[in-house]
Amino acid sequence: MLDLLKNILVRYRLIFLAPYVKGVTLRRGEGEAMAVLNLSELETSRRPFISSLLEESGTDVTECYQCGKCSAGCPLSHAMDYQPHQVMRLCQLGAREKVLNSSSIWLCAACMTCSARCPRDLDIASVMEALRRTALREGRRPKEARVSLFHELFLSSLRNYGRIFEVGLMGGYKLRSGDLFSDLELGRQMFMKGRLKLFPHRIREVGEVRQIFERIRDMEGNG
Amino acid sequence: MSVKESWEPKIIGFCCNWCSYAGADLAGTSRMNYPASIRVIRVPCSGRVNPQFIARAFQLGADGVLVAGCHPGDCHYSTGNYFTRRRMLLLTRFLEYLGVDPDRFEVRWISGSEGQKFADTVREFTERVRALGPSPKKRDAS
Amino acid sequence: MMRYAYFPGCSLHSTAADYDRSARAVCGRLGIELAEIPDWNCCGASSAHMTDERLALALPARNLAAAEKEGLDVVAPCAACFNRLKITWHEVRHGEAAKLLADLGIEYTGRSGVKSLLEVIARDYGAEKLAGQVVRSLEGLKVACYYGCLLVRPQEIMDFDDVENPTVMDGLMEALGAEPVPWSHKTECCGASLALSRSDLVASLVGRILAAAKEAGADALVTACPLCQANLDMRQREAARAAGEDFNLPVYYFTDLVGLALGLGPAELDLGKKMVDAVGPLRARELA
Amino acid sequence: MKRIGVFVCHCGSNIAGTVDIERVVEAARAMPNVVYVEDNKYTCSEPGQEAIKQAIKEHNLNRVVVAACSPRMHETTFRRAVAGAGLNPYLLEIANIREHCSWVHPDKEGGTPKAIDLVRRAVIKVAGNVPLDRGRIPVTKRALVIGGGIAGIQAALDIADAGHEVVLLEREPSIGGRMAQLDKTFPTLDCSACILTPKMVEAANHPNITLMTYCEVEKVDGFIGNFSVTLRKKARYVDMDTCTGCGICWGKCPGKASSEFEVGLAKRTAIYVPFPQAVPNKPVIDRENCFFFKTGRCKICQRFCPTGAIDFEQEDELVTEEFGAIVVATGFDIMDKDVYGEYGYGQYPDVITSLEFERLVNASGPTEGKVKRPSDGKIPQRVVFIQCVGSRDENKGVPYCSRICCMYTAKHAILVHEKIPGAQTYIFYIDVRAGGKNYEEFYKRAQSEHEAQYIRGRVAKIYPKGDSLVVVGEDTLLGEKVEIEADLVVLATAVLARQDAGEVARTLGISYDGYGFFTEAHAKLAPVETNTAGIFLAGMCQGPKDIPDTVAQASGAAAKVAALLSKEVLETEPLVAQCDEVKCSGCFWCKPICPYKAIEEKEIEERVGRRTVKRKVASVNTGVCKGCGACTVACRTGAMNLLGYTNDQLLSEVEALCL
Repeated sequence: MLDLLKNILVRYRLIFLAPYVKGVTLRRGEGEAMAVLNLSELETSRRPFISSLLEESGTDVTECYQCGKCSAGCPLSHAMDYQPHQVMRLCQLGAREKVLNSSSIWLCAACMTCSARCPRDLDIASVMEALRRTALREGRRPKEARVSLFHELFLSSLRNYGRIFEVGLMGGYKLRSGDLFSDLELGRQMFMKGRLKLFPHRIREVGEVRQIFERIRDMEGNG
Repeated sequence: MSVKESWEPKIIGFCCNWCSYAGADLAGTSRMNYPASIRVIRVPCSGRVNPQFIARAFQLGADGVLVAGCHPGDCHYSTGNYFTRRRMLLLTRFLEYLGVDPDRFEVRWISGSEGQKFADTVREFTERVRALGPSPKKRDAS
Repeated sequence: MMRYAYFPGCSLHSTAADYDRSARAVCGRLGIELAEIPDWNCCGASSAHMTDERLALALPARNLAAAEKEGLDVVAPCAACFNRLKITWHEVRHGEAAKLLADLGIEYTGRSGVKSLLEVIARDYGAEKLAGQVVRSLEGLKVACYYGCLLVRPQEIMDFDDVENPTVMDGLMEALGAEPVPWSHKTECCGASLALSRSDLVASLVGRILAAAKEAGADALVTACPLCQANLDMRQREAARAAGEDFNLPVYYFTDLVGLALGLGPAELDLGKKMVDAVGPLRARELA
Repeated sequence: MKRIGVFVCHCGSNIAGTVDIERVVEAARAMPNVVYVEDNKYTCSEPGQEAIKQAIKEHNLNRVVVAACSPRMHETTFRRAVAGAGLNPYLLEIANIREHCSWVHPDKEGGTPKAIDLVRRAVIKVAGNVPLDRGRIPVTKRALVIGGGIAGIQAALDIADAGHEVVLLEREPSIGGRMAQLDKTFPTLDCSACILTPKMVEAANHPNITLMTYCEVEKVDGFIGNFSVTLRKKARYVDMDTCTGCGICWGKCPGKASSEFEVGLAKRTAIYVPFPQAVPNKPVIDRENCFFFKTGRCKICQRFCPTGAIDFEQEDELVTEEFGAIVVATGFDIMDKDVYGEYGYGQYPDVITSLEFERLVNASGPTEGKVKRPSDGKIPQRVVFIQCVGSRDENKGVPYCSRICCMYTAKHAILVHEKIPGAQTYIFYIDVRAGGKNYEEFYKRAQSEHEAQYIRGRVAKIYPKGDSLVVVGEDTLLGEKVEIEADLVVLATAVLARQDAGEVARTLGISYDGYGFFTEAHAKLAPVETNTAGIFLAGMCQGPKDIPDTVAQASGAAAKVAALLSKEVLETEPLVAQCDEVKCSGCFWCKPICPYKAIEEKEIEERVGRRTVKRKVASVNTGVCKGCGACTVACRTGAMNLLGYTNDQLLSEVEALCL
């Protein structure tokens, strides 16, 4: 059944919907036109890309020697389309399209195990972060749409109330992600145990928090 | 052409025998052109350069002084250039006190294989000194 | 009298209200005064951190500024909040965040420091001193201390404990008479930031952690983080289903066990809210 | 009266093409003390040199300036020419008007005035030159080799074969070093002991070699050809002359300690020889673990010794000996495995280092060559090797490559496959570096004939599960995480400089790098020399290397020593520092700045008024000074000077150029 669904998505070029369909995960390259990675075409954009990552993460990706210790220790590498060391490799090659559209940058849980163990002392977690921000700035449709949707809703809850209103966040997330039916039982139990607070608490000076958001948005607008 | 542009500064260079002097030689054997502003004094090691020599050069109207030695860690005498580095840093501050623009003074590490770097250094440094104009001593005299 | 500015964080005001209660009860008993930061706001958690660097510094800073005004160090019971607050402190003290804060009109100089509640109880109050207060030894209770990622990493900033094998909580448990088991997954990630969006992945991570604790012979897990607790506790059933084995491991906050040893009861510590029965096993051992 | 002659060279058109020689000659005539000027087509040629000699005689010149190419090119040539005319060779200066002038300033208007300046500089400087003589120092025809591993043994044998006396010094009770601990050697799988022990015996029996084991260097004075070395002979509590090495004592000794030779995998007694093939095969008593020294009771060894060789009264002894040259061959350390938390901080007994593995697989090792794992003695069926543990790791280890691990790990995989039927080996690597003769072939054999499974990637974590170890790594070629349930894990931990390398370097007055490896005088062209004349390097103490390279370097160092010791006297360069004792205030600021420890404190007597007072002044050992001049700048009173580059001369050069 799921296979059939997947085939349809691939066949009719609807793979962008895949992240919204629970149970369907596309492996690397699936549904993409398989083309040879032409390195000469990446030459002009490679340096600027590497420098921008250096500036944003403080890490020079060219120093990575591809030992794979990051991937071996990463709790989520098995779910990623590119392993963390492959993300680093794509960065080295300047393959920004592939890396910015990867699921890996969204599945990274920022646990920082990779950075703690890297033999070249590189902060891989920061590179992931820089890639996420770059992807957002460029308005890309994240491959792990549900992950970025969650972050978006989280921040909007924060902006509205100054704190996180978990029930509202969960509800909003469920509606917008279409992931309506998972965790229903868990939700019921939590409710029964009194672990859900049904009404939001808005902090007194929520204006201050909103101001922070706005000023930072202005800063970003100005570069 | 203004007077300032046509004027050729006089720069005294102290080069250690093992690296920078050899680098300057290599610039020669490779026929690299650079301004005739520099006159090199050979010393065994940049660590031999007493700040007095530099002060004296400025006192006598040199427009610039360049000290060049082996790269840190490559000193023929193993540690000499580390002392140079520290000493020359102090001197830079002292020059200000003497009324000499520290920009007229430069310390560079140039190895025996860096003929190009020697030529580039002389070219850049000459331009910098040219921009600063003749040494105050000379201006006073004229 | 030890006095701290208390930053409970959003979780402790909703899904982890039990942690808030247990933390306050224990601190009350130990004479540690928690002055809740007035009108605090959410630290931004991983969502801010993952998407906007400046936001990730500015949001915690507003709270730190409030504490600094009172001249108090901040204590955070939640590992995620602690991580964000401490990184902000570090960036102000040693990085370039001061300018950003100035631009935003937030007055925080880094004078007020940041601590986790675990640190405050295990180190500032002291495990040894605590051992003297124990009225009900937890002897025979084998616990797997789970630290997760955010307490210890990045090591050079958190400056908290060994990054591969932290032992603060183990020492604290020993002081209560419990037996901390050596185990392999102390600092493996539970995937908290994906808790809602990729619960399938989280269940598999949780499954591995629980299996490792079971393998090591633990009767229960102990955490110092509401997100870890929530994942390990609430996703336990899902993880068990996927793994095909029943774990049945209650997941306590470290304050729960400190409270028990100090003679507090399950109701005072709000132990009834856990998904996996946390009171029954204690009763069976006559610890509650 | 100074009479200076100036010789301006055309160098064909090399100089004459862009420098107006005539104008230079004219200008030179007007310079102070110049009495004669001439120009030549090629001054360095035979006729050119003759012309200089003739002019010296005809015009009674006592100083010479040659304006030609770089002094680095022909200074020696012209010094010889000047000497040929009976003048001291150091009364010559060169004006470099080719490399520094004609070749870089193509227009005559720029080049010519500069050439004149350069000639003036030389003329002014040469006026200050004084005759200098090369010193002659005698040579003590004896060498000291520090370190009795394969490097030291090889160097000692080669020097001894060249006919010179050698003292081979070793701080452990036996020579043999690291190589004695190894089982087989790559890429031939020779048994290490089989090829090493004959050399150990040869060294012990060689008529020109004196073996001094259980000894350390305490102090080094002197300089090339004339080192005076104080050695500490540590108390063995066993008389070497009467002991026959029968072994009864260590059979009876009740004291126990962890065996250094077996890397802690076995125990030894308190009176012990480190290993059965030890040379000399005579024991020492380890004071710290001896019951008698701890409790005042026991002396069982003394009671049973048939020759009465045990002597509890022995004490450390200091002896001073003279040597002409020193070879440093102090070897290396291995990084501890307890640095890595993710690999269990050394707490998992079945995670071992490669050196431990060497002992486990060795027939004379603690398991008699049966590969049994330390925890329960089980024969492991699945062995995982991890390379680059500590090497190439800037985070927790060292950035460099240890050079030997790729090959010995391949060797280990072969040995496992040979010794344990059906065993499977896995090797995690980042790059396989097999750049030696027959190395790549050896690596291939490990894979094809011995079924070693190579996995490109690092291991992130090892954790115990039941009685095995789960190894979690990445197969970077596959892009997937892999897990292996291993029975034994072997870590190829990094090669490190000896922990006390810095101390040794300071004692010897040689330099060492940031890792603690001793620095060679030149990375390419002087790889066995140090910056201190007369001291040479061999083996791992200079940097990671395998046995063939170590032996080659040891023979190289030996050749240098043999050449040095074959001379009756050494000539020294006269351009050295000199202290004006009258000006010297005795502050000794010059002392620490000298990289060669050439400055000594000397007591002089001085008359002050009517009294004679004693005071200390600096004195330069001209045999050691290399003439860098660092001391001259450190000197606050101007007492220190550098011959050939005196303060006055350098100031006069500055003045000459600023005219």
